[in-house]
Amino acid sequence: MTGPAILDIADLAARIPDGTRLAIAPDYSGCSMAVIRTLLQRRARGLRLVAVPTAGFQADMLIGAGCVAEIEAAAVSLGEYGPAGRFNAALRAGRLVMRDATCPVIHAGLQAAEKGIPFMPLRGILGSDLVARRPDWKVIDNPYAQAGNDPILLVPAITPEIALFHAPAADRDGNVFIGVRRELMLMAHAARRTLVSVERIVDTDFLADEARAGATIPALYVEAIAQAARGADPVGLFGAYGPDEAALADYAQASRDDAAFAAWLENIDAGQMVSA
Amino acid sequence: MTGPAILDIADLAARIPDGTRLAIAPDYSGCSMAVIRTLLQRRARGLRLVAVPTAGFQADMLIGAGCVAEIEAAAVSLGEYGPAGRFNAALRAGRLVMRDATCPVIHAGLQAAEKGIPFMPLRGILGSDLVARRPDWKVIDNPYAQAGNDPILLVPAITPEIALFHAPAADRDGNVFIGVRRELMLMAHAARRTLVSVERIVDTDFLADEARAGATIPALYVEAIAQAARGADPVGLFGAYGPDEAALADYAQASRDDAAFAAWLENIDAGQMVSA
Amino acid sequence: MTEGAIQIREILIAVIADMLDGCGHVAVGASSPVPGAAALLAQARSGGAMRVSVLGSTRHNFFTDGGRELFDCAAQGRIDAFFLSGGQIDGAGNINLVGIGDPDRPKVRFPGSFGSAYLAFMVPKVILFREEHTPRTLVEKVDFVSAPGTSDPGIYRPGGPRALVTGRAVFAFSPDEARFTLRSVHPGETPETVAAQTGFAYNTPDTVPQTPLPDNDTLALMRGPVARAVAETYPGFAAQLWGIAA
Amino acid sequence: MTEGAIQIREILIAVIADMLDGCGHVAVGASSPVPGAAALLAQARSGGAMRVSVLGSTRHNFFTDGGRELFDCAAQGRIDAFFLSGGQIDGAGNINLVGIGDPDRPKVRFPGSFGSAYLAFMVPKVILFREEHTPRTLVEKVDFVSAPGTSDPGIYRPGGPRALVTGRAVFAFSPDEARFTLRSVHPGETPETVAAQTGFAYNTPDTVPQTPLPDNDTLALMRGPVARAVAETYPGFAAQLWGIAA
Repeated sequence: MTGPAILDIADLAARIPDGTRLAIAPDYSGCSMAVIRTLLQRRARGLRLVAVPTAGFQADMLIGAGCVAEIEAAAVSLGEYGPAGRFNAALRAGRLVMRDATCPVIHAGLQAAEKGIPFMPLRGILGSDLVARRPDWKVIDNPYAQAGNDPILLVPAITPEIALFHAPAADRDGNVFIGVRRELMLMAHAARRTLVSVERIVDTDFLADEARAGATIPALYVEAIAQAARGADPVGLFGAYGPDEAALADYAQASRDDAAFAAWLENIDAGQMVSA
Repeated sequence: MTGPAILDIADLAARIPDGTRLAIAPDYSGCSMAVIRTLLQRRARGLRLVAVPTAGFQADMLIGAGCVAEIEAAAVSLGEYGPAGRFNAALRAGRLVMRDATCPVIHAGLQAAEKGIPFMPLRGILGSDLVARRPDWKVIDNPYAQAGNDPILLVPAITPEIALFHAPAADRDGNVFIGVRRELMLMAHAARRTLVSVERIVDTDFLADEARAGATIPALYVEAIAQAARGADPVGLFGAYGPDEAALADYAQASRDDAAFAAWLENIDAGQMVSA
Repeated sequence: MTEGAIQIREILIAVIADMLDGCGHVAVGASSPVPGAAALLAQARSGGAMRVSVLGSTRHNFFTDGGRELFDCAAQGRIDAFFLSGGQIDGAGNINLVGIGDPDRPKVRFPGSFGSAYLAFMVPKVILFREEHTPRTLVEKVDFVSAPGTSDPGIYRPGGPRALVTGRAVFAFSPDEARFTLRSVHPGETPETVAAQTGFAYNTPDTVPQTPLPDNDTLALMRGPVARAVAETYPGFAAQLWGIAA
Repeated sequence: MTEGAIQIREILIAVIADMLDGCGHVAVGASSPVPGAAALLAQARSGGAMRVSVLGSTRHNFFTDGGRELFDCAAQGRIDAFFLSGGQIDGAGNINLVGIGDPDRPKVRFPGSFGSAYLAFMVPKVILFREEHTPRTLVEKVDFVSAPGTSDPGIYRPGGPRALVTGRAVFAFSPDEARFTLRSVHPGETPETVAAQTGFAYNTPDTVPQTPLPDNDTLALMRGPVARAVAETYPGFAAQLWGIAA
């Protein structure tokens, strides 16, 4: 049957309109840096990012280039490379809407979208100031309480318009192997559309491979794929290659200063790698 | 670190007390027929089965031998082999409590247990007579409705005391490979204890195997395993061997008649294979 | 293979396949060989545009997230058509898969509701299929509603029954009316013989055509590549209908 | 390796490891090398009874169900101990990972709450860890509560903070009192120097011992096999503390 379209990176990125509610993978999972670079060059506008469940370099770069109107995340940080400088600067300047969450809420919201239900209950969280700042989170009395009141939090479904990530491989039918990075499957199930860049496209049918089938996103959920060798540079890709530590440290440095970031972005515009 | 106990089948079965709320796999997934045979020989009593989400031969055999007080299932049937004769007979005689469900409710209930939440909402189902017969299912107004009333069903968490299934392989650390049969992982996450029989125990570390890790239940969730070659006979095991059609047809025949079933059970007591 | 007389099940397969044209993803339950064959026929005609998921099949099963995925997938709106049957089906489109009499001590017990109570709500085009067309199976009112045919306007329901195909006839279902309309009768039947075997009331237009027979192209496709694909998943059925092995 | 002077971080590792003895499963967040090293030390002493999950590690990560599994696993009661930190920690055990000032235009922005608002409820033994022990980090009241230290009696809360370990001292936390008690001070500190650097009020017993130094067996274990295991996951940290490479 007809599988996902196989495009080049530019055409894959072109399928992401300005204003998209875009789910992106965390730095340790599969980040499609190749597509992010194209969005940076285009100066995409008004993106509403959903970090699954935290964001790092991708989000900071896009925020710095003015591509992001809003981000929902449990945290935005460059991890061991320090604070996310552009994120922090944009927040301090009031140029970015931050919808602070906590990791399990984002997972549960995506699971609600995956199941087609409007909300999901979650234990914990009550008494956190997060709740007061999220009018879309509601507290009800647990209808299953044995005795007395038992308040419980409800969180709404999170249905990204597009899920974007990078994976080690797709097969010719467009099935995408993700290994243990199951949040990528959740993203694909929850989002209305899924765009994936991959290191390579192989002839093996992953769904017919007894070992790999269980760790494969079926093509059914994938709208289009593009091949991009080292497409997760510089953050690295699980099971394939590690982070480019020098490039990440350079970026972290640039992110903390307007002029340094502007210079970094000029290099991107000039066609340098994201890591440049 | 200390992994799951590695036992023989008799000791694995001995860990299932009478009265256990026991989750079992459907016929097309991994049925631990080797353990079921031991439970039959023991004449286990008062089991409260949870079919994930439907049941077939395992349940019918246990019901016939008087091992089952109650079963929650979306269906009990021998599939292409016809009605589940012992199940039907026990129901007609009023000897069995049937908690009729529908497939997604059982999956959602197990997911609620997996997430440690007391309930899960589900769309659909309203207006089915199932709802009237399940006081543990509740209807509330969707707190996220845009306008007007929007009734939605809540179903309670299903937390089996023990999940029992058969899988193709475990490694020496007790990690269990399940391929695409992801409902087995859901069972292991949801149940308080998980007992698994496997075709073979191998030296490969599944969690270190990039291809298989994503389709492996970590030992963390597994209390004990036992090796049982062809342990899913006669229903068969995904990726390993098919059903023993003659044995299944024979059982289906026996299930529809008290005397024939008694003779079948005598063979089990005499140490015959389940398929005898 | 195309020379043999047209069999009734081939008519059923062809008429159901016609209903599926244009669907992007058709799912078929285990042990549903006629709908399964119809889906594979429609797929063969779709020029690669249709995906068919056959539960219980290894080759035609694209799910990798366990038993829940079919239901989640339907709730996401990614399944366009599905098939349901019933021990009883009534004139309001309700189906009964539980039994007859007090469910705690049933006179007749059916297997159970499976996913019907959910998929009947979620899948836009639910086709009810029951070969046995008698007053025993098509009843005025089911003894137990596994899945209701229609819901009140306030109930979230993107899908529902749209047609009923039996061994005698084809009905369309109107959710607004909660009522069937006879659309065609199979060879050997008339509106009157169908009415005599139907336990529920339904609309009968002034003229009721005969169910169309598959044309030669369809027959050739069905008896050729489709039969071979069917045999992989339903070997007994394919052997009986077309005398071919998997 | 056992001959060198005992370093402050080795004391922290040892004192945290003592708190973990008896746990069946300890989880450690990414970028938490001191708690990670403590967990690996406790595991090495456990005779194989303790499982340690280090997020972000390939070797010490047993999760196969995606990002949600850590949280689900905690909610199932399968994680006995976890570590949380905070840009601010206050005397009621509240932690702030969000920032200072109006969150919409913060004066100081921290990364965000991560999973703290959840794990602080679910994990029975939450150990708060922050090396910087100053009135800036240990405040009377946090500007933003990412995770509350305690909850009303009616709130489902199987877990919560039980201790706070800093670069100067060890505190126990009483959820009933919603208050810390000073348990020991590290070498070079006194109850008075600790009090001067702490922005919140807490209980001080009449006698406050010095935090115990790791004994020779513990040091040998820490600087040998544990250091090598730590180096696999936190290479920079292991190189800096023990001068060894992965």
